[in-house]
Amino acid sequence: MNALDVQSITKVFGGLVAVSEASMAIPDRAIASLIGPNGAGKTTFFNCVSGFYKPERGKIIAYGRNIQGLRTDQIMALGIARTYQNIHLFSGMTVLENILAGMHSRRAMGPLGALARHRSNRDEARNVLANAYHWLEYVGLAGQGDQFATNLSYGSQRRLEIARALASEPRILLLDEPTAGMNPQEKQTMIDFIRRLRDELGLTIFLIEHDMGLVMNVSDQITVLDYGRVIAEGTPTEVKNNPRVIEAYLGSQAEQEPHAAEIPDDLPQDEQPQKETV
Amino acid sequence: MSLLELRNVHTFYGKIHALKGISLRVEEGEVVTLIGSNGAGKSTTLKTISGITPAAEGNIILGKQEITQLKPDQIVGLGVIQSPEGRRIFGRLTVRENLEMGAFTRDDKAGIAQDLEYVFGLFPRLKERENQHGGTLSGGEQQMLAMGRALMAKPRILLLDEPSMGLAPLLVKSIFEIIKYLNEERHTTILLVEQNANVALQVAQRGYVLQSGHIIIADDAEVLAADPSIREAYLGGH
Amino acid sequence: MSAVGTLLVLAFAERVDYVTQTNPATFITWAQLFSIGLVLGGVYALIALGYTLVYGILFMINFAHGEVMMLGAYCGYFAMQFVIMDGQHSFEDGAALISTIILPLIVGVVFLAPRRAAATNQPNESLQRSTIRNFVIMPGRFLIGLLIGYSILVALSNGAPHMYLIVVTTLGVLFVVVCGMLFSMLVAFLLERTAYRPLRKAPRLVPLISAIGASIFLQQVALRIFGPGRKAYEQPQLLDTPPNFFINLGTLGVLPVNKVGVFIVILSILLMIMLYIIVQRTKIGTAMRAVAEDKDTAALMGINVDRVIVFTFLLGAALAGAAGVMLGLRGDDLNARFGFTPGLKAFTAAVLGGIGNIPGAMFGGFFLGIVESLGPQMLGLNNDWKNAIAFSLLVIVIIFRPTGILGELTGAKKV
Amino acid sequence: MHRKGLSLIVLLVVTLLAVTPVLAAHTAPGTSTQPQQEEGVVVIAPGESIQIGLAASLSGDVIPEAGQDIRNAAQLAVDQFNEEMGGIEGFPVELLVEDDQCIPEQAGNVANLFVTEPRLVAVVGHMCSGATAVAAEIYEEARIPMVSASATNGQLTAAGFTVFNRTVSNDDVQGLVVGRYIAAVLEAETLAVLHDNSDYGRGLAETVAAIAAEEGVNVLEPQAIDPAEQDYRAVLTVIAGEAPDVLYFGGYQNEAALIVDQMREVGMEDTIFFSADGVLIQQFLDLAGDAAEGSHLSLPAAEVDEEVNETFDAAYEEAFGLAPDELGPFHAQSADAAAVIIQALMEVATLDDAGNLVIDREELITAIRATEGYEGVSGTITCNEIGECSAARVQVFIVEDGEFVQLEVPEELQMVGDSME
Amino acid sequence: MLTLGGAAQKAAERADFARWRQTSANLLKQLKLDYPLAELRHWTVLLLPLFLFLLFWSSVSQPVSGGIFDTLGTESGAELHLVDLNSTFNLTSSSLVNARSLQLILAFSMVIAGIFAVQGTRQNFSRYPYVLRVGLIYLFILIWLGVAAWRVTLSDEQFIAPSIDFLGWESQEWSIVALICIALGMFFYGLLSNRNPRNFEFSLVLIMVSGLVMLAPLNMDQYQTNVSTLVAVWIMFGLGMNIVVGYAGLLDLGYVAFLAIGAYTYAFLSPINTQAKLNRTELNDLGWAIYIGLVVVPLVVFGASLAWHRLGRGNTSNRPAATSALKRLAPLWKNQPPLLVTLALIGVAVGATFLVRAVLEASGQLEVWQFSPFLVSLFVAMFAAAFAGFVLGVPVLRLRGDYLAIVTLGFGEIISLSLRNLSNITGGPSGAVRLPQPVADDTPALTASLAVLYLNVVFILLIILLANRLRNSRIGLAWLAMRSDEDIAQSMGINLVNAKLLAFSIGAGFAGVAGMLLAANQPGGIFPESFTLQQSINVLALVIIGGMGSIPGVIIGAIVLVGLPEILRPVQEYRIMAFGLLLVVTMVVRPSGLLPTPPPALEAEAQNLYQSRREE
Repeated sequence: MNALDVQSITKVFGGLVAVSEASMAIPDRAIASLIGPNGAGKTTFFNCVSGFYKPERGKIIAYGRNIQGLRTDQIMALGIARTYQNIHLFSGMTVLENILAGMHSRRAMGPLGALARHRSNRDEARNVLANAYHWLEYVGLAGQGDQFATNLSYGSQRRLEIARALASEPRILLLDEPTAGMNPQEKQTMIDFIRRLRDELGLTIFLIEHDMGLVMNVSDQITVLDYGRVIAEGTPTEVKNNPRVIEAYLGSQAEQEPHAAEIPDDLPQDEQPQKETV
Repeated sequence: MSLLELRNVHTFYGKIHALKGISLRVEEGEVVTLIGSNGAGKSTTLKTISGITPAAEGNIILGKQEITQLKPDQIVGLGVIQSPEGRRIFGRLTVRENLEMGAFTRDDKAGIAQDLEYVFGLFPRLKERENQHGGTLSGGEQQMLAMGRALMAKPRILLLDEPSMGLAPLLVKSIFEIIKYLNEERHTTILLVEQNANVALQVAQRGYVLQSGHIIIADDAEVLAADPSIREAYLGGH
Repeated sequence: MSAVGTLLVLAFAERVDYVTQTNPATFITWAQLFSIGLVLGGVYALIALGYTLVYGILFMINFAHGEVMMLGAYCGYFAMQFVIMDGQHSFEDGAALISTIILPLIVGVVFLAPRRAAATNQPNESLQRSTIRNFVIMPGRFLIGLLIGYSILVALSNGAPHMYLIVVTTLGVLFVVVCGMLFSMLVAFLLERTAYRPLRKAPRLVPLISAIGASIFLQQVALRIFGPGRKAYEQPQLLDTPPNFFINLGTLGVLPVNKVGVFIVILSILLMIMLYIIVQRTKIGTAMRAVAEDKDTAALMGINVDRVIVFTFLLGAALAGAAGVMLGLRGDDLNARFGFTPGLKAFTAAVLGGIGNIPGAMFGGFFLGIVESLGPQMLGLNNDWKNAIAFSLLVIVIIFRPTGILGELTGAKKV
Repeated sequence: MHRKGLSLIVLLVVTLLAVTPVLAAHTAPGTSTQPQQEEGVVVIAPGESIQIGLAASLSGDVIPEAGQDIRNAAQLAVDQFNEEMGGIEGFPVELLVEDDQCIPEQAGNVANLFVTEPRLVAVVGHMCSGATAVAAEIYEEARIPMVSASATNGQLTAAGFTVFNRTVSNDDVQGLVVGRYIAAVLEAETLAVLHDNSDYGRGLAETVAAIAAEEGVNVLEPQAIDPAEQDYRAVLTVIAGEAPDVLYFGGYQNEAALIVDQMREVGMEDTIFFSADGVLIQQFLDLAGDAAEGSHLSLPAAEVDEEVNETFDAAYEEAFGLAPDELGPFHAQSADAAAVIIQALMEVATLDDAGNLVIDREELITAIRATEGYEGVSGTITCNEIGECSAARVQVFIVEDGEFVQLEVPEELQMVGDSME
Repeated sequence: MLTLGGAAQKAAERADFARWRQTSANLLKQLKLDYPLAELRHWTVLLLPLFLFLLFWSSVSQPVSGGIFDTLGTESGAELHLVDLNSTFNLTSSSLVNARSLQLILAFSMVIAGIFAVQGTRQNFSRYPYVLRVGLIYLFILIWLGVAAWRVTLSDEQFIAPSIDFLGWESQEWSIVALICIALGMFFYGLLSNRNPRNFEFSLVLIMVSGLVMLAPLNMDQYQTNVSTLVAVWIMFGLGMNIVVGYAGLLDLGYVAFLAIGAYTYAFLSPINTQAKLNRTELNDLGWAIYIGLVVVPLVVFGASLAWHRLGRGNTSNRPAATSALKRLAPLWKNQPPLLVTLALIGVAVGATFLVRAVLEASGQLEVWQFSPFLVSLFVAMFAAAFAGFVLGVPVLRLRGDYLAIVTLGFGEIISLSLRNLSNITGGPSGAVRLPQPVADDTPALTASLAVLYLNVVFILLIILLANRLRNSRIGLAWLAMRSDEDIAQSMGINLVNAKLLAFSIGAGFAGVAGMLLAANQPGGIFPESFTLQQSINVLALVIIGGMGSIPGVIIGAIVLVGLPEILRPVQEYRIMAFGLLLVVTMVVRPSGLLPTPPPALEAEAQNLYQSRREE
């Protein structure tokens, strides 16, 4: 069974088609990558899968279950966790508390239990705390558990975000640019870490990445998105040699450069939704 | 004497040490590019120069003047104009108003009118959409608007943050064409931050490579473009 | 959700129908109530604009806005007393005296204006030369303006005494309004400086509490300085005479119209138009909108964000001051608590229209005023429930349109 | 080692300190110079003053001006007494003023504060009925008599407090007579009733409405206005549609002035405005101006001695720089409340052998209840068995040429007997 | 004025505290003073409440007469040496601060210092010998018990008479029972705390501070007690608001509605007072109805379903762990016995309730007790307010930030207007008057207010315990995450609907308890003036001033907000002005509140648990 099966989803913002008829399938325990130029609709695609956006058309099936139209918390409870391109940690909470918050959907303690602290609740609290420490250690943040999450360094914040996602015991992990801002050594560590996640925890990993080197290195499968459409899918070698990919993502060098004032009228629509000022 | 010089600049976001001692300089009439991966500190460098995230340590010198402690509007008043990442045009203002905001620090009405015509000449599509709200423009048009807005300020030095972001290759070409034109014909000094290092190194004379808040390599653009390790890391490895 | 909404609307319509069937008020009563609501709404709208302007730019509820209005109204009161003192216990005489200064001044300034604009349009002329030329010519032009203004007054007083009275009263009242506006602006300036600016980067609720403290403080200061007794504006003859004037609506009846009310509605609409022009047409207005949208980018344009914020506060305060003076002119008595209720209602109106949205605040103000005055009668309820009706409406509107009537609906979530 | 030792020493010191609260209390002999206090008796040493408390809203949301008026008047009465009589047996009377903001919790605080003052013998106040109800329970327990100048709610005296008295009239009495007056003298066919939703206004208005309806007048449903607002045109317009002959308003002068003004705007020139003692002050005339002409106002009082009144007004103006009528309506009642307390104090206070002034609390409570025929500023004051000290007669005034002119009230309308209970 | 804020800011910028601290620390190190000074500072913080207590206990604001001091003096046989603050500080009645306020300040400072002391304790004190640890803790326990017992033996009049007198016990008997309970509790606490030497210092300070706080009211006069009670009520109210605003980040400007609901519930359930305008007979019937509807029926329904479930009749399918509270309750609803059985059970329960009432009525007990025993009112008030919170929560789920604030403000105003206008139910502006206090009728005033104060303290402790548990539980973390970012919180599996509704109803429930205690403390009655927008604003200010989400902050906030105006009484008419100014200054100087608490440090415990689990 495929871990994730996305069947021709379309997401439109206003008049802009951000994701158009995109389909892909990720086998169980695979590492899949989604690449494409900046703003090709990758994050929108992720947001559709994790339930932030409701696609206008199409189906999203995770482990045989249709998750399209579910709320984000329901999707998370079904075992799809994610990280974010711009780190979104819970400020005002410690590192450990962030991880604990990630375990929310795996805990049963209700408000009455919290008030009464019956034995089962205490046991749960202990288990959860021990588990949280496990994840803290797993991502190498042991010793920093009582700090405010926002006081961590950039790389540590990224790792904490992953720990928070892992704490929810997911089956599919979506990573949005996990190596952004890292130097090559750190990137290498991250690659190893991602592999470890797959091998040790048996996770299916789906990531967005810019760094081609990393992508080619780590992925079992690559999907290329351009203007919201899937233009290529396959193994790293296949994708690397796909002429459409080279043209769209890497930019063709040989093309004649038009003069600025003569920009053609049929400008492709930009996919980026307007930033909301709330 | 360089037009803009950064000496050992440190910047913090909260407790995150984003710039760990950046030193760079931009000469009059040059195009200098900063390349590096996401989160390396490229945009932060530009924000620090503009005073949005003031430097905690170090000096920023414009010509002979120290501008480290100045407020953003004062720095803009001195001709350091930034076109921020992601365009950041004012979505609820019309195209014309956006351009007028670019000329906020200027008082000469005639000069502004002249420059407006010049920008419209450069980007005829903006002229067509003069009274549309900025938010309704397409990505490419927004980028044109952002650049036009920066030009309206008559920059001594133009800081461009990822002008190619989210644009089709064709548009990227034309945007860089304009950058080249500005530099060659209008003698505008440009500090260019770009992820698409390939293209950036083509227009730039010199380049700096940033990594985790440090400058790791500084050299001429051709040298950088030819460097195999750079190619491996930032130019897509082909 | 929408089904519930439809049901509510239907129930409301049914109730209104029932009430009008069983208790048929005349058309004139409805019209009168409507006009009362309109006047009230004008004042609410003006105050609401202050809330909305500040909110739009700082995302902060300026709880002390009502007190700013109250202090403006007090200043207007003293200005009025000053005019009356000038005229030896007669507002009209005082206004005439003041007019002899103001009108020529206005005309004089108007005469100055075109020349200055022209100077900048001549690029060849050096700045220095134009300044010198202006310096030489200005007093002359100004004097001519003064003379013309004065002669207009004299001509009016001899030729058209009624017109003269109108002009003089208008100028006198405008003087009072402007005094109120200026004082409100001063208060708002001090407030922004001391209570809000240090908290610009603090969590959102902190300036709110600071504003509440400032509101309590200003109220108590007013109580100490102006005393606990109430003060009523002396109304100018022209606006005061109770038989107002009447509009004959033929078979429908005769609608009495309150002159002060007409004055308030006209002035508030004029002020709103002025605000609209400032915000939409001027450079600083555009800068305001830019800052409201994106402070960092606005700063990159060379806009001094602090200065724009202060300007916004001043603009809101000016409108509040005007509103305060208008309330005084309408016959309300001043006291230290004077600003609280209109402030709260105006805030409600601003939210009703969609806070941060200028047309929303105007619409919300008028809407709330009209609902308050028509609501109890329409639903056949006691006046006891007037505010409950207004607040229920607010609650219902916000529940069905979570960002107010004219507010933009928040779209996709930001991730 | 060093660290441990130091910590241990500190810890021992703590232990010693912990024992001290008990020890400390038993060491030195007392130095108190105060006379021994006995149960139920206030003993005041020579040189000290007798304290009378006064609680009113001085800074709150609720009409602080009326509170300041009450404060001023009582202060004046006390000062005058001290000046003229030199105090009680040479002991000066002191007024202890506290602000209760008319909030019940604050009133509780103030009452408890007064209760703990050992030299405080009686209280003028409280101002608002709600605050008074809360405070009265506390004074009842502490046996401190109170005389309110402004708490008019009928329930207060009906509740059976032994310490509560008031120099202001019960709403029920006034409402009864006014209701009859409107029916019989004004011969109103339709009566509209408006109140400010305060304890005072609502009670009064509802009583008037009930009595008038009994007398056969067509009474419209009572409507409330919000005194925090100043625009009552809408409700007046609705009332104008019914063309009532009389508009009765229960409330205070500020709102009344606005109402008479706005009545003209909505075309109710022919309707008679009728209100009560809360409006019967100069400030109403000042604020309303011409619009007040023809208004009827009731006052629960016996014949007022004009001379006493004028003297008082002059003294007030001299002391505080403003006429008493400028602030609120209850100054006369307040001065009388203070005077009634002082009167009773003079009766019960005795000197003991040591030259201390002794006041028996129970005696004072009885003495205040027994006040009879005291000629006060607000008229002759006689307290009845439930603590109503103002006269149970009602006068009616009309505003003519900017002055209050008394009208005759037919004797059969007064019928005081059945007004109580 | 103009540059006040600016100047403060500039001063803070210029003062390079970090550098000063560094320099002075180095200097101290050189002088070898750093350790002793740190130790001194540490112990000063811990002992400050004790010093303040001593000063407070040995001070008196007025001439020694009557009340506690009288008996204190005569019983001990020696005259007391009390610090007469008036003469010590040379205060006259006209000076700005009078002794009573000074004493109140002392009492409040003691509470605040106690908070700092408890927070300032260090862990890991195993270096003290066992005997010393045990000795010190039991010494403290003995001292406090001794003082308390001494108070009991003094006189029945002077000691508190706990509330519920329907058992016919005299207050002395109650006192002894209470004392035994406290003694046992403390004994076991001492036993437990000695098991873990790491917590020794904490236990010591906790016992010391709780002893101080419990004994301090005995030195208060009636006014100070009353003010303290009001502060206590506001602490409870603030703790409720703290859940809604501080934890869940939902800005509620109509929060006073729940206080009103709690207070008026107490009034509804109170004994008939024939003199009051409103007909309490009817209201008492309403009270019975509320009691049956809110307490009896749900208990029967849940009890029945639980029993049915246990009997194995119902659907026993495994319920998923990751569902909402409501859904986990759902099986209980679903597993009902047949409808008729349920109805019959309800009928029996209701019948039994009425039977009890009839018996009480017949035996004449109802005259005194009148169904409204304090504890029943307490539960009904809590449930009624929580239910109101739930009902308010449902429509506003979609709203955020200021729109939520304004809608709740609207709700608050509507409730407040209803209190005024529905005069045949609430008594309108005349209020619901003459409520019973939860003490025997003939209790002296000071004793009664002391009893109410102690009652409030007990409820505060209970609510703090509950709030603290909530804070550290799954739901508390969900609230905090929601406050930080709603969308991300939801994507972390948190059901926003549940979290919001829970925050609203639990917060409202706490406020209901506060309101009920407010009414119980005020025998004069409750009035609409106590439930206006101003109070909602005050309670919000309380939470913000103390520090969002901080329980000690709430206590300090309540002291500042309710105590400060009282302390400022000597400045008379300027007190509210001073209060407003202080509000601004506080916010400008300390924008994060007076006492923001750091989140709990969990890592050490987590590590232990993790390691011990791995070893298994």
